[in-house]
Parts: sequence; structure tokens; C-alpha cells
Amino acid sequence: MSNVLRPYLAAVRSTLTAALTLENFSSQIVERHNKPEVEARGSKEVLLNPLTISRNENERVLIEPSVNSIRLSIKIKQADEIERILCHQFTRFMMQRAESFIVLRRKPVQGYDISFLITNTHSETMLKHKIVDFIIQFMEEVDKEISEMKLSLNARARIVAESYLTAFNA
Amino acid sequence: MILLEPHNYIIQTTLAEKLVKPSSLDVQFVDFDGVRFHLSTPERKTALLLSMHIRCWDELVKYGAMDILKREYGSLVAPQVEQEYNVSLEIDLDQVPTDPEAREAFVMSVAMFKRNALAAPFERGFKTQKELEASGGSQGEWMQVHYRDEEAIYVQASPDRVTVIFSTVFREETDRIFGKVFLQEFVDARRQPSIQNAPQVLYSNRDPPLEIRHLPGLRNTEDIGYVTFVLSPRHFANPSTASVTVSHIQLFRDYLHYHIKCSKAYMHSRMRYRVSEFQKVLNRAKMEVATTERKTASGRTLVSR
Amino acid sequence: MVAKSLFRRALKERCLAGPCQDLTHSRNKHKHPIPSQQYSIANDHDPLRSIMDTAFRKIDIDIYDEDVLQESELYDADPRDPAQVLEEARQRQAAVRTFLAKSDVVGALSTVLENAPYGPNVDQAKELTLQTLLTILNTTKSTEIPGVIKSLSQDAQDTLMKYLYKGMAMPGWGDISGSVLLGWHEKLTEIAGTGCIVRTMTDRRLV
Amino acid sequence: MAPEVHNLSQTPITCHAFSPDRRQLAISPNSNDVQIFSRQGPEWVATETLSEHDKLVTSIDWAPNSNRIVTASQDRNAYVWQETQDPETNKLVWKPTLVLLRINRAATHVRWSPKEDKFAVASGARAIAICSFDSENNWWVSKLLKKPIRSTVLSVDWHPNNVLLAAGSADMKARVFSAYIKEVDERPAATVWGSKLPFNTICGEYASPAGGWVHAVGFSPSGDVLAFVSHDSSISIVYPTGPVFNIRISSLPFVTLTWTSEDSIVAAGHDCQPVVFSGSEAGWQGIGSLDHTTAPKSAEGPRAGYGGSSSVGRLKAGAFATFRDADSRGQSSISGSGSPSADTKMLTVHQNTITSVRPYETRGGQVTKVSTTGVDGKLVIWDVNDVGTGGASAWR
Repeated sequence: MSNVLRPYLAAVRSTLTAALTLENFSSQIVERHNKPEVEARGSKEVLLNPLTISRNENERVLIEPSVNSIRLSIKIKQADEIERILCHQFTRFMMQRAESFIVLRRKPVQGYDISFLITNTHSETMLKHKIVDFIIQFMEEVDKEISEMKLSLNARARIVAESYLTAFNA
Repeated sequence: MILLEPHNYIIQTTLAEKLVKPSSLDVQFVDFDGVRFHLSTPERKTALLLSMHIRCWDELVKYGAMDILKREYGSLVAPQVEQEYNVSLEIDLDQVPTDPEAREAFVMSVAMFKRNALAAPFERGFKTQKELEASGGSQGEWMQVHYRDEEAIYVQASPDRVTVIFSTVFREETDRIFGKVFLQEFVDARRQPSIQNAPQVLYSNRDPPLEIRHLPGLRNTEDIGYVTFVLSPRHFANPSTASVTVSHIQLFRDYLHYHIKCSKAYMHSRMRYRVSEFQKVLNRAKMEVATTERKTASGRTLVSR
Repeated sequence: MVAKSLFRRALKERCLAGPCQDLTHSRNKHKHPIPSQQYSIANDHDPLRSIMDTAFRKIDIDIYDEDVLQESELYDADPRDPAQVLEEARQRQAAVRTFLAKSDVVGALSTVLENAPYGPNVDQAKELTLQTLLTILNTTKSTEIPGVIKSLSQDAQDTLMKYLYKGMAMPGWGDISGSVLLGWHEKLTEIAGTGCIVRTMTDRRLV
Repeated sequence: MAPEVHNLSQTPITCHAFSPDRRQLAISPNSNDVQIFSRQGPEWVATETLSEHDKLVTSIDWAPNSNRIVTASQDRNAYVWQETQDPETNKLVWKPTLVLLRINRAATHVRWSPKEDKFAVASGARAIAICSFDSENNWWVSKLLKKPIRSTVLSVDWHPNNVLLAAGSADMKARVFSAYIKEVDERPAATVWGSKLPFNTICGEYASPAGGWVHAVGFSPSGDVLAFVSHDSSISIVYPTGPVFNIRISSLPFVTLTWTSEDSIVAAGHDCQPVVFSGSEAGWQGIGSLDHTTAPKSAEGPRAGYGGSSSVGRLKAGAFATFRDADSRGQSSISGSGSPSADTKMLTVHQNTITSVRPYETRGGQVTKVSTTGVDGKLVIWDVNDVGTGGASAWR
């Protein structure tokens, strides 16, 4: 891990750990219902201040905590058009599999590429610190994956172009 | 397989097969660019009828496609065209040469049916270039071949070169961006010494090149791209190089899109792998449930998932 | 104007549902006073009808619940007058310059973090304080940071954490790089713990 | 002495309560049911399930003298359970009685009053139901404490005089109310909290220091001091006629607390370990954790409490499990490999949030042992005098 990335991920880790202090909280608005308050937004007092962690304008994480759920949204680095489209494809690919990624939100929060919705049920059935591990590992690898995909696309394009043009020499 | 082959594989194999063991037959199949074929034995087992439908047949005829087909296939070209098709070949299996090499050459030439039809504008371009060079004329007409719904090939001869312009549509944004990456490599690749002899490649997105801007029916939307190849006389100096060049350049559009699709498929498989790895990391967070082995009456183990 | 009067009645009842009645009950009740038959006899030429009968469904009735806590009730407001807050921020900025001239980072930080402006209507003072703070953060050598943080009071540490997150959430960034804030964040978390971050989330007195 | 650890459940334990003789235990396994466990030698064995609620059971209290259990649930109901003889089998079974709470949101917390003639139910209806038995009609009736509560009440605790009630709520306040019921209570003597105490008198209101929900409240054994923990990672100790101490902690928030003597408190919560605080009117401070397995903290910063450890021997044995884990988790129990940062393990006894801490053993008026249950399904019994000093710096 590069030295620039480390404090960024450390900040996300500590903020997420602090936010993952959830409890089972029954709705005050609707009888006999239990809703993720961060999505329902019915009672102001059970929503906490959203916090942003950022490396620069293009790489940020937004953590929106509440009493029984948190929303974590990531803006992934996109240096150019190719990275943008690859990032879009990758996140869409994941979000289509949201049932198996139980903590994934099907739609990102506006201004971000991918969002996670972690509820108290998740933090009860899973080990909290390992959920944190998952998010951190995701952030670490998604950047790497996108730049590797970009490299492989460029390499393929070069081979394809060269083989085609070489054939004119025959 | 990086390069695409100019002949039709189904014609090649079917014909070779039928030459060994004739039988009655009625198949329809397609090639690139929506070209349709119909291969049948309407009268007897040894008399094959191969018909072809090309979207831009009228344009090809205008640029001399019939001449080329007659040159290549001679009397095989049927006087009567099958309905719903543009051109037919009658192949009498009994008349095919028996010498193995000649037979193979014959089969291959039939398999190049579409390639030969589509060669018309290029061959005419090459011929015009020679004439212009000799007469010191200015420029030939723009030949347009609308071989796909929204895509076309433009060919023009000049005294010192033949210019071929492809218009191509990238339906999805991904295709457009991937296409840009590929075409940039086509432009850059010529800097390499080993391929400096290749035709010059130019690429423009959205706006058509100046040379053809006056032609009707051009689009300048975000999803369209124009690729220009400048063929110098050395690319068609003799009939065999000219033939290779024609076969090769015809397939440019299909070649490009084929590789864009391959890249997308590769990305997809990569993502699938990476996402399944993420899934494993998330699964590690789930608490281990102590599983006590349960057995059914028949002794099989129950597994809870 | 059947639809219109119906709408009024519905709205009135909702508003009057008041503190003691729970909303689900009142919601259920409203199903009854609007029998479907009355809809069918409503005047078809009434231009209001189509607008009204969908509009009332979208009224946020929850805002009429007096028990719901409002944003302003989540914390005690700053008793100071906005002009006074701004004046104090200016004075602190000057004091910080003096401290920095003596290379007293602890003094400068303690000063700027004390009585930091919070709440509405003091945006200018907030901006000024943030700028002053960022100057201090930018000019501190990274090796000095842990020592500086340890010398701060717990209150000052909590406020510093609020400013670090505020800085990172700024859209334009100004003249500070993310790595500086992240460096401070890392050291502050090491010393003040995750509890400090939790308090940044819970404390509605936003700086 | 090492704490006593019992793995009771595969599910989180929402709350727990011991029988007076500590031979039985009632828990809510994060479901609609209440499970009764009996001590058989060193083991706890599930003996009975009380199913009457139809939503999550949030709180259980077991009356030490009258041996009755009261349960509260998100289904808005409370039941009082009494052990009666079944006429057919002659076995003792728990029989429920429904309580008319008159609340329309979840019941979140329940506690018997010291004399066991009343109990208080906290609720999401921004009210507390004070329930007493109406012997004329043979049912439990309730009276609501409403003003000035503005949000869900998260916890309640009775003053030893059977009249005063402390409540913590999500509107970030801890309050002391009078829950005087004319028909039940004698006129109480004056306390530090006040002298004239009609129903719903507010004897004190204290805000959490940095806007945290008040998760738990507790009166000291004498009833003269109030402690509460809030979500802003703090614990506050209130002397109604003297100072209020706010101690901000550097770790995650506490959600539960219990007094062990007039000068000491055990609090626990999201940090997964019980922490002891001690002090007097002159001042309070954190002493340390009851959990000794914690590695020295602070140096690790945000990763405190977690450490890289190999997974060798931790997974279930057997070739099947090995391959299944390799497939679903990308983990191998043979080599214990994988990227070192990918596998962290908490070093505390509880592997997840502690949901409740309660007194377990009392000697000479002092609590000597406390019990904790947590989201990890564990019940742990701790010796409160066995305080580790390793982490003292974390609880200034």
C-alpha cells in the first residue's frame, strides 16, 4: 500500500468503526416498524452528523451515521474517460449483485459511485470489525483493479492495431 | 485468433463436404454485415445453388461488382437470380476439378463470394488511381457503400493514393470509449519502424473528415466515428498485393468491433472474478454457525445453506 | 366543490391529530370520511379536482406532529450575538498570528479552538476560524504534531476533530491538501481515540 | 481470577436477567421469545421458552422476592410471568398476564420497582408507563409519564425509595421523575432529589455533554447519585446538590451500566469490554477494564483492540469445512495464509457489543461479581475487583 493511501484508509477505518455503534431501534413514526433511520429520515434526533473523509476532490468517502444504520458512500478515483467507464461498469456489476452483498445499496448516493447501507442486523449477524475490513479491502482493491483493467485494455488495443497494420506488409 | 478471415467458413466446409458425398441440402446462413446466404439443391443432389443478399447490392453493381463476379466465377453466375436474393451461383459438383489442389482453390474462391462482391469499389479505386496518375487528372468520384444500416464505406482515388473512409457507430458509451482507445493505437502504431509501410490511419469522433463533409446522409452525433485509411500505390502495386489489401481492408469495421466485444467480455470475466473475491471477504465477517451434522432417516446428511 | 371541501376536512383532521394521537391511527381514520362513491359524484368539470385529490396525499403530515424534535432543538443555541462572535473570531486570528510568530503552535491552536463559533447565522466567523486553523495545520511540521495534540485540552481535541472533518468536506479545498488533514486526523485518532470521532458525529453544535 | 465465559446462543443476546438464586437465567435471543436457562453443573441448559410476544423482546426483569418475570417488546406489549403449577402435569410452568400499557410504539426497557409492586416500561411513544396491580379488577394498569420527553426512552432505573425513577432517552437527556402512585405508595420521605413528589414531577434533567443519546441510567445504591452513559462516548455522574462529572472516553460509547458500590460503577458497550469507574463527590475517573486479554492499547490507534492473528486452529475441523471455507470465504485453515491485513480478530472476551451488564453476586452490600451478555451470544461473569490496569489511560 502506498504511503499516500495509508492515512486515507486509516481515517476511513477509524470513522467507520466509530459509526458502527448501532442498536435495534423501532420506528417512532410508524407503529410496529423497524426502518433504517438513515434512509427513513423521520426523526432528526436519531440521525448523526455526516462525516466526509477525502484525499482530494475526486476521492472521498461520506459516512452518514444514525441510531440503527449507517450509509457509507465512496467516490472512486477516475483520472480519465476510460477509468470513468470502467468504474461505472464495475460498480454497476456489483450493485446488480446486491442480494449477495447484503450491505450494498442498490443505488449510490448522489455524487458518489457506490454506497453501502449497513444496519444493526448486519452488525449483529456479522463481526463489526470484519465488516470494516471488507470495506477497507474493497477500497484498496477497486482502485488497483480499475487501473489494471485500463492497462490490459491498452495492451490489447496495441496488439490488435499492430497485427492489423502489419498484415498490409504481406 | 487475432485477424479475421475473408472467406465464409460455412460455404467452405459445406462445399468441401458435398464434393465428397453429395446429398440434398437447403441451408440459410449469414455473414458479417448482415449478408445472407442460401445454399440449396433445388433440382438434383449434385447441382448446388448459392445465393447471396447484400444490403448495398445496387451500389456494388454500380461500381462493377458483376464484372468482378463474372471474372471470378465465369459461367457459374446464374442467369436467373433466386427470389429475395441479389445474385446466385450454380455449382455443378460433377464439373469441379478433381485435382486436390485445384479443388481446394475452387472451394476457397466460392467461399470468397461476399469478399469478391464487396471488392468492387476498391478495385475500381485502384484502377482509377492508375488512370489519374497517367493522365494527370485531379480526383475520382466518392464511391459510397452503405453496407450496414447506419454505417458506410467511402472510397476515392487520387493521382497518388486511394482514400478509404469508414463510418462506424458505437451504440453504447463503453463501445465508444473502448473504440477510441483502439483507434488511438491504430494511429500511434505507425510510429513503429516495422509497420511504417502500413497505410496512414486517421481518426475523428463525431465530425466527419473534411473530404466527405459535402456528401449527403452523414451524421455528426456523439456515437459516430470516422476512420480514414490512406492507401499508397505500393499497397496495390501488383494483383496479389491488391487482393490482400482488399480482403484486409474490407473487414476493418468487423475486426474493430469484434475486438471491442472481446475486451468487454474480458472485463466482464475479470469483474466477475474480483466481485466473487469481495464476496469471500464479506463472508469472512459472517459469524461461524456451529453446524451439527443432521441425518435424514435414509442416512443422508442434511446441509443447511 | 365536493373534492375541495373534502380536502380541507382531511387536512384539518390531520393537523388536529395533534400530540396525543398517533399518526397511524389518524391515517387509518381518513380512509373512512372519503368514501369512493363521493368521488364518482364529484363534479367532473371541477379543474381543482384532479390536482387536489393527489396533492393532499403528498402533504407531509408529520411536520404537524408537535412532539417531533426540530433541528433547532437538538442543541443549545450559542448565547452570543453573531456580530460578537465574528469580532471574537477576528481577535483570535490576530492572537494566533502573534503565537505563530513565536512558533508557539500549542498556544495558537488552543486559542483558535476555544469558544469556536457554532450554530446558524455565523458563517463568516466559521469561515474565518477555519482559515486561521488551516494556516496553523499547514505550518506545523509533521514530527511536531503528536506533541502538539497531547498538550491540547480534551475540549480542544474534540473541536479540532470537528474542524478536520469540516476541512475534508469542503468542496473547493482552498489552499490545503488532503494529506495534511489526513496526517493530523491519524495522529489525533491515535491520541484521542475513536471516542473523539463519535463525539464529532453526535455533537450537533456544528463548527 | 479469569472471568467465567458461557456461549449461550448463536444469536445476539438482547438482554438478560437472573433468577434470585442465580440458578436460572432468562435471555432474549434477539427474537420474539424469552429463553429460560437452568444451571446444571458448569453448563447452562435451555429449559423453557416463553413465547407470547410477536416482535423483538427488548428487555427482561426478574423480581428477586416475588419471583415474577416482566418482559417488554417492540410489539408494544409487556407481560408479567408467574410460575404456576400446571393442573394436568403438576409441573411448574410460566403463565403470562398481559399488561395494558397504553403505548402505541415499541416498549424498550422494563424494570421492577424495589418493592416489586410497580414496574416501569420505557417506550418509543415518548412516554414511560408506570404499571401497578389493580387487585379489584385483577389486572395490571398503567399511568403514563409523558412530559417533557421528546424522543424514544431508552432506559429506566428505580430509586431505592420505590417512587423516583430515572430515565434516559434519545432526546439526549437523562431525567429523574416522580412515579408516585397514590393507591400503591406511601408518602415518601424527602430525598436529595426533592420533597414534594406528585406524579410526573421532574426532579432533575441533565443533558449529555456532546449530544449523545442517553443509553443507560442508574441510581447509586443509596439513591443519592445518578450515573448515565451516552452515545457521545461519555459517562456522567450527577450529584443533584453538587457537581456533575462528565468523563469523555477515548473508545466507543457505552450502552449499559451498573453501580457496584456507592463509589464504583461498571459500564460496557460497543468497545466490548466492561470498564470500572470509581470516585466520589470530589471527582471520578476510569480505573481500568475487567477484560485482561486486551493488548496494550493507544499505541495502535484506530486499530486498538484488534490485532493481526493467524487463523490457525480457529476454524472448525474436518476436510469438508476446510474446503467449504476455502470456497466461500477464500480462507484456508491449513496454511493460515491469505493477506495478513485481511484477517483481524478482537482480543477481548466479548467479540461484539455488550448489550447489558447486571449485578450477579452481592456481599455485604457490595456487588462483587457482574454478568454481561452481548451481541456475540456470550454470557460472561466478571469479578469486579479484578481490574486490569493495562488500559487505564483510555478512560480518563
